[in-house]
Amino acid sequence: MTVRIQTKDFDAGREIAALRQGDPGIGAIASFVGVVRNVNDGDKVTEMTLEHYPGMTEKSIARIIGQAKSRWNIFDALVVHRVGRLKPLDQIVLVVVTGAHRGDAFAACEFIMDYLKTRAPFWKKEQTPEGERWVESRESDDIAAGRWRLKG
Amino acid sequence: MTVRIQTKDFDAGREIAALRQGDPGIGAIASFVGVVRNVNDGDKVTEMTLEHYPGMTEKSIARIIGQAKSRWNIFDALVVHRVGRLKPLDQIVLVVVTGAHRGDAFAACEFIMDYLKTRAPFWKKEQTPEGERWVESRESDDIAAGRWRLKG
Amino acid sequence: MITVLYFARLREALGKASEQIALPAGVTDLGALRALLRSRGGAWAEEMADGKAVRAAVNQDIAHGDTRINDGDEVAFFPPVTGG
Amino acid sequence: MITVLYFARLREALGKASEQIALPAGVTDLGALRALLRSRGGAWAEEMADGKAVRAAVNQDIAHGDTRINDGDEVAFFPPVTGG
Repeated sequence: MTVRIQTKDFDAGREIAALRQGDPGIGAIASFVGVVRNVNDGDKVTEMTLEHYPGMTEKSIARIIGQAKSRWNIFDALVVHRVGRLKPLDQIVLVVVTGAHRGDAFAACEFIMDYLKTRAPFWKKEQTPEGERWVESRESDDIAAGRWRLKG
Repeated sequence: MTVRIQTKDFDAGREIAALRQGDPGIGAIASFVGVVRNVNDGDKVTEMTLEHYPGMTEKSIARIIGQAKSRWNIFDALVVHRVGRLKPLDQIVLVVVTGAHRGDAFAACEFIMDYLKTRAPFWKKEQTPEGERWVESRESDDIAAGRWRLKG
Repeated sequence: MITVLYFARLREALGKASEQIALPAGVTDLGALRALLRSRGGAWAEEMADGKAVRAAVNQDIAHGDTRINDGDEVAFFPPVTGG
Repeated sequence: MITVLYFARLREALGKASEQIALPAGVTDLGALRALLRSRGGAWAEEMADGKAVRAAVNQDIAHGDTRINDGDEVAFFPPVTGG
Protein backbone atom coordinates (compact mmCIF):
# COMPACT_ATOMS: atom_id res chain seq x y z
CA MET A 1 0.00 0.00 0.00
CA THR A 2 1.03 3.59 -0.55
CA VAL A 3 0.14 6.65 1.57
CA ARG A 4 1.49 10.06 0.65
CA ILE A 5 0.77 13.41 2.27
CA GLN A 6 2.05 16.21 0.07
CA THR A 7 1.53 19.86 -0.88
CA LYS A 8 2.00 19.27 -4.61
CA ASP A 9 -0.66 18.18 -7.09
CA PHE A 10 -1.09 14.63 -8.45
CA ASP A 11 -2.02 12.99 -11.76
CA ALA A 12 -4.70 10.31 -11.29
CA GLY A 13 -3.81 8.57 -14.57
CA ARG A 14 -0.14 8.26 -13.64
CA GLU A 15 -0.94 7.03 -10.11
CA ILE A 16 -3.37 4.40 -11.46
CA ALA A 17 -0.77 3.23 -13.99
CA ALA A 18 1.92 2.94 -11.29
CA LEU A 19 -0.34 1.07 -8.85
CA ARG A 20 -1.45 -1.56 -11.36
CA GLN A 21 1.88 -1.87 -13.18
CA GLY A 22 2.76 -5.41 -14.12
CA ASP A 23 -0.06 -7.16 -12.25
CA PRO A 24 -2.08 -9.11 -14.84
CA GLY A 25 -4.52 -10.35 -12.19
CA ILE A 26 -6.03 -6.87 -11.78
CA GLY A 27 -9.35 -6.51 -13.57
CA ALA A 28 -10.88 -3.57 -11.72
CA ILE A 29 -9.58 -0.20 -10.56
CA ALA A 30 -11.90 2.09 -8.61
CA SER A 31 -10.72 5.65 -8.00
CA PHE A 32 -11.91 8.77 -6.29
CA VAL A 33 -10.66 12.33 -6.69
CA GLY A 34 -11.80 15.01 -4.23
CA VAL A 35 -11.75 18.60 -5.45
CA VAL A 36 -12.04 21.98 -3.69
CA ARG A 37 -15.47 23.47 -4.40
CA ASN A 38 -16.15 27.19 -4.62
CA VAL A 39 -19.08 26.87 -2.23
CA ASN A 40 -19.63 25.18 1.14
CA ASP A 41 -22.82 25.46 3.21
CA GLY A 42 -23.98 28.18 0.84
CA ASP A 43 -20.97 30.47 1.26
CA LYS A 44 -18.43 31.32 -1.40
CA VAL A 45 -14.99 29.85 -0.73
CA THR A 46 -12.00 31.61 -2.27
CA GLU A 47 -9.23 29.54 -0.71
CA MET A 48 -8.70 26.93 1.97
CA THR A 49 -5.88 25.63 4.12
CA LEU A 50 -5.65 22.00 5.06
CA GLU A 51 -3.77 21.15 8.27
CA HIS A 52 -2.93 17.62 9.43
CA TYR A 53 -1.21 15.71 12.22
CA PRO A 54 2.05 14.45 10.67
CA GLY A 55 2.73 10.88 11.67
CA MET A 56 -0.74 10.07 12.93
CA THR A 57 -2.21 10.88 9.49
CA GLU A 58 -0.08 8.32 7.67
CA LYS A 59 -0.52 5.76 10.44
CA SER A 60 -4.32 6.07 10.57
CA ILE A 61 -4.68 5.91 6.78
CA ALA A 62 -2.47 2.80 6.62
CA ARG A 63 -4.70 1.22 9.27
CA ILE A 64 -7.82 2.10 7.23
CA ILE A 65 -6.33 0.48 4.12
CA GLY A 66 -5.49 -2.59 6.19
CA GLN A 67 -9.10 -2.79 7.34
CA ALA A 68 -10.31 -2.49 3.74
CA LYS A 69 -7.97 -5.31 2.71
CA SER A 70 -9.29 -7.60 5.41
CA ARG A 71 -12.90 -6.81 4.59
CA TRP A 72 -12.89 -6.95 0.77
CA ASN A 73 -11.05 -9.01 -1.80
CA ILE A 74 -8.75 -6.27 -3.11
CA PHE A 75 -5.10 -6.31 -4.15
CA ASP A 76 -3.70 -2.89 -3.29
CA ALA A 77 -4.65 0.68 -2.43
CA LEU A 78 -3.11 4.12 -2.79
CA VAL A 79 -3.98 7.32 -0.93
CA VAL A 80 -2.51 10.68 -1.88
CA HIS A 81 -3.71 13.58 0.26
CA ARG A 82 -2.69 17.19 -0.23
CA VAL A 83 -2.21 19.68 2.62
CA GLY A 84 -1.50 23.40 2.74
CA ARG A 85 -3.17 26.19 0.77
CA LEU A 86 -5.67 25.07 -1.89
CA LYS A 87 -8.04 26.93 -4.19
CA PRO A 88 -11.36 25.98 -5.84
CA LEU A 89 -10.75 23.49 -8.69
CA ASP A 90 -7.61 22.14 -6.96
CA GLN A 91 -7.47 18.40 -6.38
CA ILE A 92 -7.33 17.47 -2.66
CA VAL A 93 -7.36 13.71 -2.39
CA LEU A 94 -6.92 10.62 -4.53
CA VAL A 95 -7.88 7.07 -3.55
CA VAL A 96 -7.19 4.18 -5.92
CA VAL A 97 -8.09 0.55 -5.20
CA THR A 98 -7.18 -2.42 -7.40
CA GLY A 99 -8.81 -5.83 -7.39
CA ALA A 100 -9.93 -8.70 -9.55
CA HIS A 101 -13.57 -7.57 -9.69
CA ARG A 102 -15.37 -4.26 -9.54
CA GLY A 103 -17.74 -4.81 -6.60
CA ASP A 104 -14.94 -5.18 -4.06
CA ALA A 105 -12.87 -2.36 -5.59
CA PHE A 106 -15.79 0.10 -5.46
CA ALA A 107 -16.78 -0.82 -1.91
CA ALA A 108 -13.22 -0.57 -0.56
CA CYS A 109 -12.62 2.77 -2.34
CA GLU A 110 -15.78 4.29 -0.88
CA PHE A 111 -14.96 2.83 2.56
CA ILE A 112 -11.49 4.42 2.54
CA MET A 113 -12.92 7.79 1.42
CA ASP A 114 -15.60 7.72 4.13
CA TYR A 115 -12.96 7.09 6.77
CA LEU A 116 -10.64 9.77 5.35
CA LYS A 117 -13.40 12.32 5.72
CA THR A 118 -14.42 11.33 9.23
CA ARG A 119 -11.45 9.79 11.07
CA ALA A 120 -8.14 10.86 9.54
CA PRO A 121 -6.66 13.91 11.31
CA PHE A 122 -7.20 16.67 8.74
CA TRP A 123 -8.68 20.08 9.48
CA LYS A 124 -9.95 22.53 6.90
CA LYS A 125 -9.94 26.30 7.23
CA GLU A 126 -11.86 28.20 4.56
CA GLN A 127 -11.34 31.73 3.36
CA THR A 128 -14.63 33.35 2.32
CA PRO A 129 -15.45 36.98 1.43
CA GLU A 130 -16.59 37.31 5.09
CA GLY A 131 -13.26 36.07 6.44
CA GLU A 132 -11.67 32.84 7.62
CA ARG A 133 -13.43 29.98 9.37
CA TRP A 134 -12.58 26.49 10.50
CA VAL A 135 -14.94 24.00 8.91
CA GLU A 136 -17.13 22.21 11.45
CA SER A 137 -17.45 18.41 11.41
CA ARG A 138 -20.23 17.36 9.02
CA GLU A 139 -23.05 15.17 10.25
CA SER A 140 -23.52 13.49 6.83
CA ASP A 141 -19.91 12.30 6.89
CA ASP A 142 -20.41 10.65 10.28
CA ILE A 143 -23.45 8.86 8.90
CA ALA A 144 -21.49 7.58 5.89
CA ALA A 145 -18.78 6.13 8.14
CA GLY A 146 -21.39 4.59 10.40
CA ARG A 147 -22.87 2.58 7.54
CA TRP A 148 -19.82 0.32 7.46
CA ARG A 149 -19.98 -0.45 11.14
CA LEU A 150 -23.50 -1.82 10.74
CA LYS A 151 -22.25 -4.19 8.06
CA GLY A 152 -19.36 -5.51 10.18
CA MET B 1 -22.24 13.55 -21.42
CA THR B 2 -19.57 11.83 -23.50
CA VAL B 3 -19.61 8.30 -24.93
CA ARG B 4 -16.70 7.08 -27.04
CA ILE B 5 -16.16 3.64 -28.55
CA GLN B 6 -12.59 3.34 -29.81
CA THR B 7 -9.78 0.90 -30.50
CA LYS B 8 -7.04 3.12 -29.04
CA ASP B 9 -6.03 3.36 -25.39
CA PHE B 10 -7.07 6.16 -22.98
CA ASP B 11 -5.48 8.13 -20.15
CA ALA B 12 -7.75 8.25 -17.09
CA GLY B 13 -6.02 11.34 -15.68
CA ARG B 14 -6.47 13.31 -18.88
CA GLU B 15 -10.12 12.25 -19.25
CA ILE B 16 -10.87 13.23 -15.64
CA ALA B 17 -9.22 16.61 -16.15
CA ALA B 18 -11.20 17.24 -19.34
CA LEU B 19 -14.53 16.25 -17.80
CA ARG B 20 -14.18 18.48 -14.75
CA GLN B 21 -12.47 21.38 -16.50
CA GLY B 22 -13.68 24.78 -15.34
CA ASP B 23 -16.57 23.58 -13.16
CA PRO B 24 -15.88 24.83 -9.63
CA GLY B 25 -19.03 23.19 -8.27
CA ILE B 26 -17.53 19.70 -8.67
CA GLY B 27 -16.30 18.26 -5.38
CA ALA B 28 -16.28 14.55 -6.17
CA ILE B 29 -15.08 12.46 -9.10
CA ALA B 30 -15.62 8.70 -9.02
CA SER B 31 -13.88 6.64 -11.70
CA PHE B 32 -13.59 3.06 -12.77
CA VAL B 33 -11.04 1.45 -15.08
CA GLY B 34 -11.59 -2.09 -16.33
CA VAL B 35 -8.52 -4.08 -17.34
CA VAL B 36 -7.99 -7.34 -19.27
CA ARG B 37 -7.01 -10.07 -16.82
CA ASN B 38 -4.74 -12.98 -17.74
CA VAL B 39 -7.23 -15.46 -16.28
CA ASN B 40 -10.97 -16.01 -16.59
CA ASP B 41 -12.87 -18.90 -15.02
CA GLY B 42 -9.53 -20.49 -14.22
CA ASP B 43 -8.16 -20.53 -17.77
CA LYS B 44 -5.20 -18.55 -19.02
CA VAL B 45 -6.16 -15.79 -21.46
CA THR B 46 -3.51 -14.63 -23.93
CA GLU B 47 -5.62 -12.23 -25.96
CA MET B 48 -9.23 -11.19 -26.45
CA THR B 49 -11.36 -9.54 -29.09
CA LEU B 50 -14.22 -7.25 -28.17
CA GLU B 51 -17.04 -6.89 -30.69
CA HIS B 52 -19.92 -4.43 -30.41
CA TYR B 53 -23.07 -3.21 -32.18
CA PRO B 54 -22.15 0.19 -33.61
CA GLY B 55 -24.94 2.67 -33.10
CA MET B 56 -26.84 0.68 -30.50
CA THR B 57 -23.81 0.71 -28.20
CA GLU B 58 -23.57 4.49 -28.08
CA LYS B 59 -27.35 4.87 -27.84
CA SER B 60 -27.74 2.39 -24.98
CA ILE B 61 -24.84 3.87 -22.99
CA ALA B 62 -26.23 7.39 -23.42
CA ARG B 63 -29.56 6.10 -22.09
CA ILE B 64 -27.82 4.52 -19.09
CA ILE B 65 -26.07 7.80 -18.29
CA GLY B 66 -29.41 9.59 -18.58
CA GLN B 67 -30.91 7.15 -16.07
CA ALA B 68 -27.99 7.72 -13.69
CA LYS B 69 -28.50 11.49 -13.96
CA SER B 70 -32.18 11.21 -13.12
CA ARG B 71 -31.50 8.87 -10.20
CA TRP B 72 -28.55 10.57 -8.50
CA ASN B 73 -27.43 14.15 -8.01
CA ILE B 74 -24.49 14.11 -10.42
CA PHE B 75 -23.22 16.67 -12.90
CA ASP B 76 -21.75 14.74 -15.81
CA ALA B 77 -20.47 11.34 -16.90
CA LEU B 78 -17.99 9.98 -19.40
CA VAL B 79 -17.73 6.47 -20.83
CA VAL B 80 -14.81 5.37 -23.00
CA HIS B 81 -15.00 1.76 -24.16
CA ARG B 82 -12.40 0.04 -26.28
CA VAL B 83 -13.17 -2.60 -28.90
CA GLY B 84 -11.02 -4.85 -31.08
CA ARG B 85 -8.02 -6.93 -30.03
CA LEU B 86 -6.84 -6.52 -26.45
CA LYS B 87 -4.19 -8.24 -24.34
CA PRO B 88 -3.87 -8.85 -20.59
CA LEU B 89 -2.94 -5.58 -18.81
CA ASP B 90 -4.72 -3.52 -21.50
CA GLN B 91 -7.34 -1.06 -20.30
CA ILE B 92 -10.86 -1.86 -21.63
CA VAL B 93 -13.27 0.64 -20.15
CA LEU B 94 -13.28 3.94 -18.30
CA VAL B 95 -16.25 5.45 -16.48
CA VAL B 96 -15.95 8.87 -14.82
CA VAL B 97 -18.76 10.58 -12.90
CA THR B 98 -18.60 14.10 -11.46
CA GLY B 99 -20.80 15.53 -8.74
CA ALA B 100 -20.88 17.78 -5.73
CA HIS B 101 -20.59 14.95 -3.21
CA ARG B 102 -19.01 11.52 -3.21
CA GLY B 103 -21.98 9.31 -2.34
CA ASP B 104 -23.89 10.14 -5.52
CA ALA B 105 -20.76 10.01 -7.69
CA PHE B 106 -19.80 6.53 -6.41
CA ALA B 107 -23.32 5.12 -6.77
CA ALA B 108 -23.80 6.46 -10.31
CA CYS B 109 -20.37 5.23 -11.41
CA GLU B 110 -21.04 1.71 -10.12
CA PHE B 111 -24.54 1.77 -11.65
CA ILE B 112 -23.17 2.69 -15.08
CA MET B 113 -20.50 -0.03 -14.85
CA ASP B 114 -23.05 -2.66 -13.83
CA TYR B 115 -25.22 -1.80 -16.82
CA LEU B 116 -22.22 -1.71 -19.18
CA LYS B 117 -21.38 -5.27 -18.18
CA THR B 118 -24.92 -6.62 -18.46
CA ARG B 119 -26.88 -4.55 -20.99
CA ALA B 120 -24.60 -2.77 -23.45
CA PRO B 121 -24.07 -4.79 -26.65
CA PHE B 122 -20.46 -5.97 -26.27
CA TRP B 123 -19.25 -9.52 -26.81
CA LYS B 124 -15.93 -10.89 -25.71
CA LYS B 125 -13.99 -13.65 -27.43
CA GLU B 126 -10.98 -15.00 -25.55
CA GLN B 127 -7.88 -16.67 -26.92
CA THR B 128 -6.53 -19.29 -24.52
CA PRO B 129 -3.79 -21.93 -24.98
CA GLU B 130 -6.69 -24.34 -25.74
CA GLY B 131 -8.08 -22.10 -28.49
CA GLU B 132 -10.69 -19.41 -28.94
CA ARG B 133 -14.00 -19.17 -27.07
CA TRP B 134 -16.83 -16.68 -26.79
CA VAL B 135 -17.29 -15.66 -23.18
CA GLU B 136 -20.65 -16.73 -21.75
CA SER B 137 -22.86 -14.25 -19.91
CA ARG B 138 -21.93 -14.14 -16.22
CA GLU B 139 -24.54 -14.75 -13.57
CA SER B 140 -22.84 -12.45 -11.03
CA ASP B 141 -23.12 -9.52 -13.43
CA ASP B 142 -26.84 -10.06 -13.81
CA ILE B 143 -27.18 -10.02 -10.03
CA ALA B 144 -25.28 -6.74 -9.79
CA ALA B 145 -27.57 -5.07 -12.33
CA GLY B 146 -30.62 -6.49 -10.58
CA ARG B 147 -29.69 -4.71 -7.35
CA TRP B 148 -30.58 -1.36 -8.85
CA ARG B 149 -33.99 -2.47 -10.01
CA LEU B 150 -34.94 -3.39 -6.45
CA LYS B 151 -34.05 0.12 -5.33
CA GLY B 152 -36.11 1.85 -8.02
CA MET C 1 -37.30 -5.08 -46.89
CA ILE C 2 -35.73 -5.19 -43.46
CA THR C 3 -32.06 -5.30 -42.51
CA VAL C 4 -31.05 -8.17 -40.24
CA LEU C 5 -27.74 -8.10 -38.34
CA TYR C 6 -25.97 -10.98 -36.57
CA PHE C 7 -23.29 -10.51 -33.93
CA ALA C 8 -20.56 -12.45 -32.17
CA ARG C 9 -21.01 -16.25 -31.83
CA LEU C 10 -24.25 -16.05 -33.85
CA ARG C 11 -22.52 -14.25 -36.73
CA GLU C 12 -19.82 -16.93 -36.85
CA ALA C 13 -22.23 -19.87 -36.56
CA LEU C 14 -24.52 -18.49 -39.28
CA GLY C 15 -21.63 -17.35 -41.49
CA LYS C 16 -23.33 -14.01 -42.04
CA ALA C 17 -23.01 -10.51 -40.53
CA SER C 18 -26.06 -9.01 -42.22
CA GLU C 19 -28.68 -9.54 -44.87
CA GLN C 20 -31.72 -7.89 -46.43
CA ILE C 21 -34.98 -9.81 -46.10
CA ALA C 22 -38.30 -9.13 -47.78
CA LEU C 23 -40.87 -9.80 -45.05
CA PRO C 24 -43.37 -12.48 -46.13
CA ALA C 25 -47.02 -11.83 -45.34
CA GLY C 26 -47.77 -12.92 -41.78
CA VAL C 27 -44.32 -12.15 -40.42
CA THR C 28 -45.21 -9.09 -38.35
CA ASP C 29 -43.31 -9.62 -35.11
CA LEU C 30 -39.90 -10.74 -33.93
CA GLY C 31 -41.08 -14.20 -32.89
CA ALA C 32 -42.39 -14.89 -36.40
CA LEU C 33 -39.12 -13.63 -37.93
CA ARG C 34 -37.13 -15.93 -35.67
CA ALA C 35 -39.37 -18.86 -36.74
CA LEU C 36 -38.82 -17.94 -40.38
CA LEU C 37 -35.03 -17.98 -39.91
CA ARG C 38 -35.24 -21.24 -37.98
CA SER C 39 -37.09 -22.85 -40.90
CA ARG C 40 -33.94 -22.46 -43.01
CA GLY C 41 -32.63 -25.57 -41.25
CA GLY C 42 -29.00 -26.48 -40.44
CA ALA C 43 -27.15 -23.91 -38.32
CA TRP C 44 -30.23 -21.65 -38.51
CA ALA C 45 -32.45 -24.28 -36.92
CA GLU C 46 -29.86 -24.85 -34.24
CA GLU C 47 -28.97 -21.23 -33.39
CA MET C 48 -32.55 -19.91 -33.55
CA ALA C 49 -34.02 -22.86 -31.61
CA ASP C 50 -36.45 -21.96 -28.83
CA GLY C 51 -34.13 -23.22 -26.12
CA LYS C 52 -31.21 -21.05 -27.28
CA ALA C 53 -30.38 -17.83 -25.40
CA VAL C 54 -30.80 -15.46 -28.34
CA ARG C 55 -31.27 -11.74 -27.69
CA ALA C 56 -32.63 -9.29 -30.23
CA ALA C 57 -33.05 -5.59 -30.94
CA VAL C 58 -35.38 -3.74 -33.28
CA ASN C 59 -34.09 -0.38 -34.43
CA GLN C 60 -31.37 -0.64 -31.76
CA ASP C 61 -33.77 -1.09 -28.86
CA ILE C 62 -33.92 -4.39 -26.98
CA ALA C 63 -36.91 -6.33 -28.32
CA HIS C 64 -38.94 -9.43 -27.48
CA GLY C 65 -40.99 -12.04 -29.32
CA ASP C 66 -44.04 -9.83 -29.53
CA THR C 67 -42.17 -6.73 -30.73
CA ARG C 68 -43.69 -5.58 -34.07
CA ILE C 69 -41.51 -5.48 -37.18
CA ASN C 70 -42.16 -3.12 -40.07
CA ASP C 71 -40.65 -2.57 -43.46
CA GLY C 72 -37.41 -0.60 -43.21
CA ASP C 73 -36.60 -1.78 -39.67
CA GLU C 74 -33.13 -2.75 -38.51
CA VAL C 75 -33.34 -6.06 -36.63
CA ALA C 76 -30.39 -7.62 -34.81
CA PHE C 77 -29.88 -11.06 -33.27
CA PHE C 78 -27.06 -11.75 -30.83
CA PRO C 79 -26.02 -13.83 -27.80
CA PRO C 80 -26.40 -12.44 -24.25
CA VAL C 81 -23.93 -9.57 -23.93
CA THR C 82 -20.56 -10.03 -22.18
CA GLY C 83 -19.16 -6.51 -22.14
CA GLY C 84 -16.60 -4.45 -20.23
CA MET D 1 7.78 14.81 30.70
CA ILE D 2 5.16 14.37 28.01
CA THR D 3 4.80 16.21 24.71
CA VAL D 4 1.42 17.85 24.14
CA LEU D 5 0.35 18.97 20.63
CA TYR D 6 -2.55 21.24 19.66
CA PHE D 7 -4.05 21.38 16.18
CA ALA D 8 -6.28 23.61 14.04
CA ARG D 9 -8.80 25.84 15.84
CA LEU D 10 -7.46 24.66 19.21
CA ARG D 11 -3.89 25.61 18.31
CA GLU D 12 -5.03 29.08 17.31
CA ALA D 13 -7.26 29.63 20.33
CA LEU D 14 -4.54 28.48 22.76
CA GLY D 15 -1.75 30.26 20.91
CA LYS D 16 0.42 27.18 21.12
CA ALA D 17 1.28 24.28 18.77
CA SER D 18 3.15 22.15 21.32
CA GLU D 19 4.64 22.12 24.76
CA GLN D 20 6.47 19.84 27.18
CA ILE D 21 4.69 19.14 30.45
CA ALA D 22 6.03 17.40 33.55
CA LEU D 23 3.13 15.24 34.71
CA PRO D 24 2.15 16.12 38.32
CA ALA D 25 1.45 13.22 40.67
CA GLY D 26 -2.14 12.06 40.20
CA VAL D 27 -2.37 12.98 36.53
CA THR D 28 -2.39 9.46 35.10
CA ASP D 29 -5.05 9.62 32.40
CA LEU D 30 -6.24 11.89 29.61
CA GLY D 31 -9.23 13.18 31.58
CA ALA D 32 -6.96 14.35 34.39
CA LEU D 33 -4.59 16.02 31.91
CA ARG D 34 -7.50 17.86 30.31
CA ALA D 35 -8.62 19.04 33.79
CA LEU D 36 -5.08 20.23 34.49
CA LEU D 37 -5.02 22.26 31.27
CA ARG D 38 -8.51 23.63 31.99
CA SER D 39 -7.32 24.89 35.35
CA ARG D 40 -5.00 27.33 33.58
CA GLY D 41 -8.08 29.54 33.08
CA GLY D 42 -8.80 31.92 30.19
CA ALA D 43 -8.79 30.31 26.73
CA TRP D 44 -7.70 27.03 28.36
CA ALA D 45 -10.78 26.91 30.59
CA GLU D 46 -12.96 27.69 27.59
CA GLU D 47 -11.43 25.34 25.02
CA MET D 48 -10.97 22.41 27.40
CA ALA D 49 -14.45 22.79 28.98
CA ASP D 50 -16.45 19.58 29.39
CA GLY D 51 -19.08 20.67 26.88
CA LYS D 52 -16.50 21.34 24.11
CA ALA D 53 -16.05 18.83 21.29
CA VAL D 54 -12.36 18.14 21.91
CA ARG D 55 -10.77 15.01 20.46
CA ALA D 56 -7.46 13.56 21.61
CA ALA D 57 -4.80 11.04 20.70
CA VAL D 58 -2.15 9.35 22.81
CA ASN D 59 0.90 8.24 20.84
CA GLN D 60 -1.06 8.91 17.63
CA ASP D 61 -3.96 6.62 18.52
CA ILE D 62 -7.41 8.04 19.22
CA ALA D 63 -7.82 8.24 23.01
CA HIS D 64 -10.54 8.84 25.58
CA GLY D 65 -10.82 10.27 29.10
CA ASP D 66 -9.75 7.02 30.73
CA THR D 67 -6.75 6.43 28.42
CA ARG D 68 -3.59 6.13 30.58
CA ILE D 69 -0.77 8.61 30.10
CA ASN D 70 2.84 7.77 30.87
CA ASP D 71 6.08 9.67 30.88
CA GLY D 72 7.43 10.07 27.33
CA ASP D 73 4.00 9.92 25.68
CA GLU D 74 2.92 12.16 22.81
CA VAL D 75 -0.53 13.54 23.55
CA ALA D 76 -2.53 15.61 21.05
CA PHE D 77 -5.72 17.67 21.42
CA PHE D 78 -7.73 18.77 18.40
CA PRO D 79 -11.25 19.57 17.14
CA PRO D 80 -13.33 16.91 15.34
CA VAL D 81 -11.61 16.21 12.03
CA THR D 82 -12.87 17.76 8.78
CA GLY D 83 -10.65 16.16 6.18
CA GLY D 84 -10.66 15.38 2.50
